[in-house]
Amino acid sequence: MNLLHLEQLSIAYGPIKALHAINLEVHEGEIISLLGANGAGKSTTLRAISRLIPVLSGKINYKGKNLLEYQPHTVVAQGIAHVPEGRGIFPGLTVLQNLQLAGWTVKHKKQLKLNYESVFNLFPRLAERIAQSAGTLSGGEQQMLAVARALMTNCRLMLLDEPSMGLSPLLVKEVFRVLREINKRGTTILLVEQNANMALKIAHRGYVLENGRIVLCGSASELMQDHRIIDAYLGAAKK
Amino acid sequence: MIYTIIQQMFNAIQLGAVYALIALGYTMVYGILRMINFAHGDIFMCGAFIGFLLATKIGLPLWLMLPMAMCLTALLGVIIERIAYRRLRTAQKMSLVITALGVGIFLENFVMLMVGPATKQLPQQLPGSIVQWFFKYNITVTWDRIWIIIISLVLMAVLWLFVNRTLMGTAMRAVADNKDIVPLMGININQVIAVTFAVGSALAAAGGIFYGQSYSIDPYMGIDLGWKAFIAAVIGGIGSIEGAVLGAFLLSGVEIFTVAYLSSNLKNGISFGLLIILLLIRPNGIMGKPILKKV
Amino acid sequence: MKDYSNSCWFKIRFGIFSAVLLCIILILQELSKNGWVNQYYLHILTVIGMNVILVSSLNLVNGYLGEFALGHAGFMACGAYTAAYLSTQLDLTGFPAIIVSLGAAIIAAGIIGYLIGLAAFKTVGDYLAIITLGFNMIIVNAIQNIDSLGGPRGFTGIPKYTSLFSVAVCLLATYYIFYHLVNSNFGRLWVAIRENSLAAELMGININQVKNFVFTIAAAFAGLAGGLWAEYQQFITPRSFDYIKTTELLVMLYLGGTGSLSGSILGVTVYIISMELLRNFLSFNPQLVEMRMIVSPLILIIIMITRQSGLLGNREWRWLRPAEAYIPEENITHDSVKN
Amino acid sequence: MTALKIENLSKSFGGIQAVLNYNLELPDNTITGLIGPNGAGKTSIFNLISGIYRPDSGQVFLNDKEITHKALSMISRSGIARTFQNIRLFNQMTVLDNIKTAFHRRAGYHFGETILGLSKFYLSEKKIDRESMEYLNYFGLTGYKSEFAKNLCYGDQRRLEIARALASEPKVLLLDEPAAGMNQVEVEELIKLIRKVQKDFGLSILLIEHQMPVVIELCRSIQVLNFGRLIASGNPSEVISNPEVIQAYLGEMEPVI
Repeated sequence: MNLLHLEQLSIAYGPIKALHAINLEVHEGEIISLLGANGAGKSTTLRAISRLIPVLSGKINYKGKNLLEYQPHTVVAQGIAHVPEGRGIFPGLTVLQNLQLAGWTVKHKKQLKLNYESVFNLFPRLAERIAQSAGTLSGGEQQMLAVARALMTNCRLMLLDEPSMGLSPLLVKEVFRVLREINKRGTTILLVEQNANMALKIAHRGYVLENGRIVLCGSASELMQDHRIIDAYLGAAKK
Repeated sequence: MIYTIIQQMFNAIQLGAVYALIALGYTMVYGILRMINFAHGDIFMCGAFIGFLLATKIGLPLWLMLPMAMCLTALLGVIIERIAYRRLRTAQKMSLVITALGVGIFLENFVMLMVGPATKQLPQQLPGSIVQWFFKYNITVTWDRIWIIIISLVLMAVLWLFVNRTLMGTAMRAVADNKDIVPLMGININQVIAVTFAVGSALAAAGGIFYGQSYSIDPYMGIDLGWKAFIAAVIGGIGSIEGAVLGAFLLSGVEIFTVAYLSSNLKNGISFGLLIILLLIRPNGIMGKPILKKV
Repeated sequence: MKDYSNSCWFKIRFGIFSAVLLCIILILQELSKNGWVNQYYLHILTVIGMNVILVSSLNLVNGYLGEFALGHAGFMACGAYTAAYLSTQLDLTGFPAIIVSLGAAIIAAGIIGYLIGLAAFKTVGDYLAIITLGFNMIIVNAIQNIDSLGGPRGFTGIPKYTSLFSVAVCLLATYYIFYHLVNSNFGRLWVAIRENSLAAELMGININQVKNFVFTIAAAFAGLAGGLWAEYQQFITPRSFDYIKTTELLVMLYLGGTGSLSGSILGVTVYIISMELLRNFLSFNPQLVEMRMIVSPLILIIIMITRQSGLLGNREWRWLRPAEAYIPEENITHDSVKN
Repeated sequence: MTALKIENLSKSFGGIQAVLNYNLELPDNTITGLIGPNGAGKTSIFNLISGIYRPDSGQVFLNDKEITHKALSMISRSGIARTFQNIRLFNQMTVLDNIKTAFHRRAGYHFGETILGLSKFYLSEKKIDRESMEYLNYFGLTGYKSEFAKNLCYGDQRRLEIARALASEPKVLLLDEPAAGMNQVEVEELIKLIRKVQKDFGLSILLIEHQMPVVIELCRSIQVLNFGRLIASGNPSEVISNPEVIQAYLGEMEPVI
């Protein structure tokens, strides 16, 4: 089933066009990787979906609803959680308060309790540090907190912006393991990454953005073998 | 000698309570929007006059007048934010500050037109009788002052609980922490900001009414007291609730003792001197957190 | 191509303009003595002139440099009291008295501005606003406590030296200086700091030094305006130099638009004339006269919400723009850049 | 000759090691590339060299003179200019004035001459105008001289930033991702431009870039960073065949599950 569908989406920052009529589909239960170099428009795409930036033209459909009619905070209530680049936690608040805020849109106490349980089950480290202020967590823990917060919103679709950024290889592996686990529990994931290999390994399908255009898409295994992917990351000399 | 000092300290605490109630509004708005709400002193003045009108025209008793005036002033604060500030939230900061200055001047002149420039006296609604126990030691303390201090402290405590113990309070601190991320939690940031302005304005109204219990009120009083409260907020570390209260009592103490032992003419100079010295030594105030410079 | 012509271009135009303006003013002053021209109009023009000096000097700091300073009236007070004190104490009259008192006003305000700048520019942003405002209050408070300056009662008996003519001369001189400053390296550095202080610093600009320099100049010219003001009003009180005056200056500055000399002229003129018009227009009802007091902040708010750069933000009238850049001939080769 | 020499530079932010024991020798008249994944510490190194950050330890030498702990403005005066990842122009200034700011230390007139409007002021201004126009000519920006910098298109803004950096007559130029957000054609032009600039001005350039073709085309040697540490350096062909580099960029080349 088609969960999210971007049709001919264009976005501009002032006179500079960041996205040129891109099309993108996310099916229920998938992990989609959105790859591309710095400034290719990956983060822009995510920010457009969560309505943080205005759209020039095109459509964003989510479960048959037109997301363009929503505001950032009402998008969350629709079941879309956005884990922003650089984690975007509230460093001055405690871990628990970070999670509490993410539960803002969850109205049923019972559901909230279930969410806490599943989060702490997935991230036992966070349970240990519940009263610690989030700014004092390590980079990896902060990333976990950011993902945990997304889970607290009861999301069906999780948008992740470079979860591996600034993390050591071991932690990156850990993050990706957790993402796969979350996906298995039924959350669809749209993942923006520079770490192409890692991202494609857990993804079902992938898209490659270049200068605001989608230049490649296909199943993860196809993309993994596509020499253009390798070129994009290590240049022509790799051949 | 010691009794006069106690007497002065008592005066300082009463003035400090008023300063603190106003300073909290400054500090909350600054904490969230990084904006000095220059109109806040005038909101305080409006609160006092709303209380004055409720008490004289309708004849409400204090226990009814105070909450009503607080609600009406809160509404005023929210309306000001909605009309004048919201559109400028993403604009350059100077336009926001200038707009706030404009709102302040508008409120002063508007109230002046409505009630005239003459000073007014809020009707005495609290018992003005002298506390006998203190009088034994030659300290004149009236019951209304005691009540004012108690109610102010209760309001501050309620605010502290609200900010630190409720989800809305956490959301307010989250906006202060990282404004861009708040909508991603499903939180309506406009709502949080409106609540902040409402709470800040309500406290200022309480401050205005308490001020009016002991001093006369006039349409321009907001400028002077607003600045004093603002200094208090900065001294304490703007953005910090505990800091605002601490700064308010510190400033009122300095002022009262300057007037008592030096000269009333030096009052403003010394309080502003204190502000400047503190800012140069500790730019973030006593309780403030340093702001990281990001490249 | 034109060669050195545009070096004289501004000076010639400015010279002609000044001569014509001063002649007209002299004629007006003569006429007003006979009662043919209403004194009231000359008064309005004088007030406009003094405020233009104030606002455009504030513009250097708040507009060109982009720092939010809130204590400009304090420097005006320094100048006003220096001029007032000297003009009553010194054994001079007439022209020398004007020169000495105004010169001292400029220097006194400049020195105080420099010293305050040393402390104030340790901070930026909101804190700078607070700290400059604090110094404004301290200056006013200090004057209130000096008995020889009249204390809180004010300073009386200042001789009336300022006329529309002398204000016009000072204003023209101010503009001549400011025009050259903002179109020189100095002015470009200020704007560069405003636009991107990090990039400016990385071009080798010592930011604090430059900021303090601007601040000192602005204070000095505020002192000049203060001196003119004192010798015009003949009576000054500390209260007239507190933050209410600063706020009024800010309103005029932002009405006209920051970063523009033309904007300052326009802002002051529009503000003062509209205030006077409102006063006259509403004079049939004394209650309504006060209405203008709410109209002016409302105008300011509306301008800020709808048009954040004011009437003329960062734009100049044609005659205050520098000459077009000289375009080199085609034969310049790329190699010449290296040298 | 070594234009820029860096020894054991380290910097950490709140426990996170941004740069660790970084060493560099940038010879005269060469371009050296600095690559690595996001967050590897490349821009931090630029910030350390240009003085925006204070290093925890280590030294920076420019032409054998130590500049490590000098003030920001002094470092740039000693001959280092840089551009920024997110372009930092003086937006509300004209293109020409952007260049002219770089002349502030060789204006040729002082305060008195300025306020009096003496002819020396006008003549020097004219000279600055002419020299600035030469820079604009060189970068093909002459037509935009009276535009506000913010109104230029992205590629022109990048070029203007480089032009402004050059106008301050540096010996070492630090370029932070000059090709970011450019398309294929623009990138090719940029490569030509940087090469030409390097030759014409006799500069030593340190270049951060994500687009590998740019680095490979331009640089004689390349350094690769990961987690603040240097993991490889050498000429382009060595670097891109280095297994550690491949891993840092692409992750391990394991078969897909």
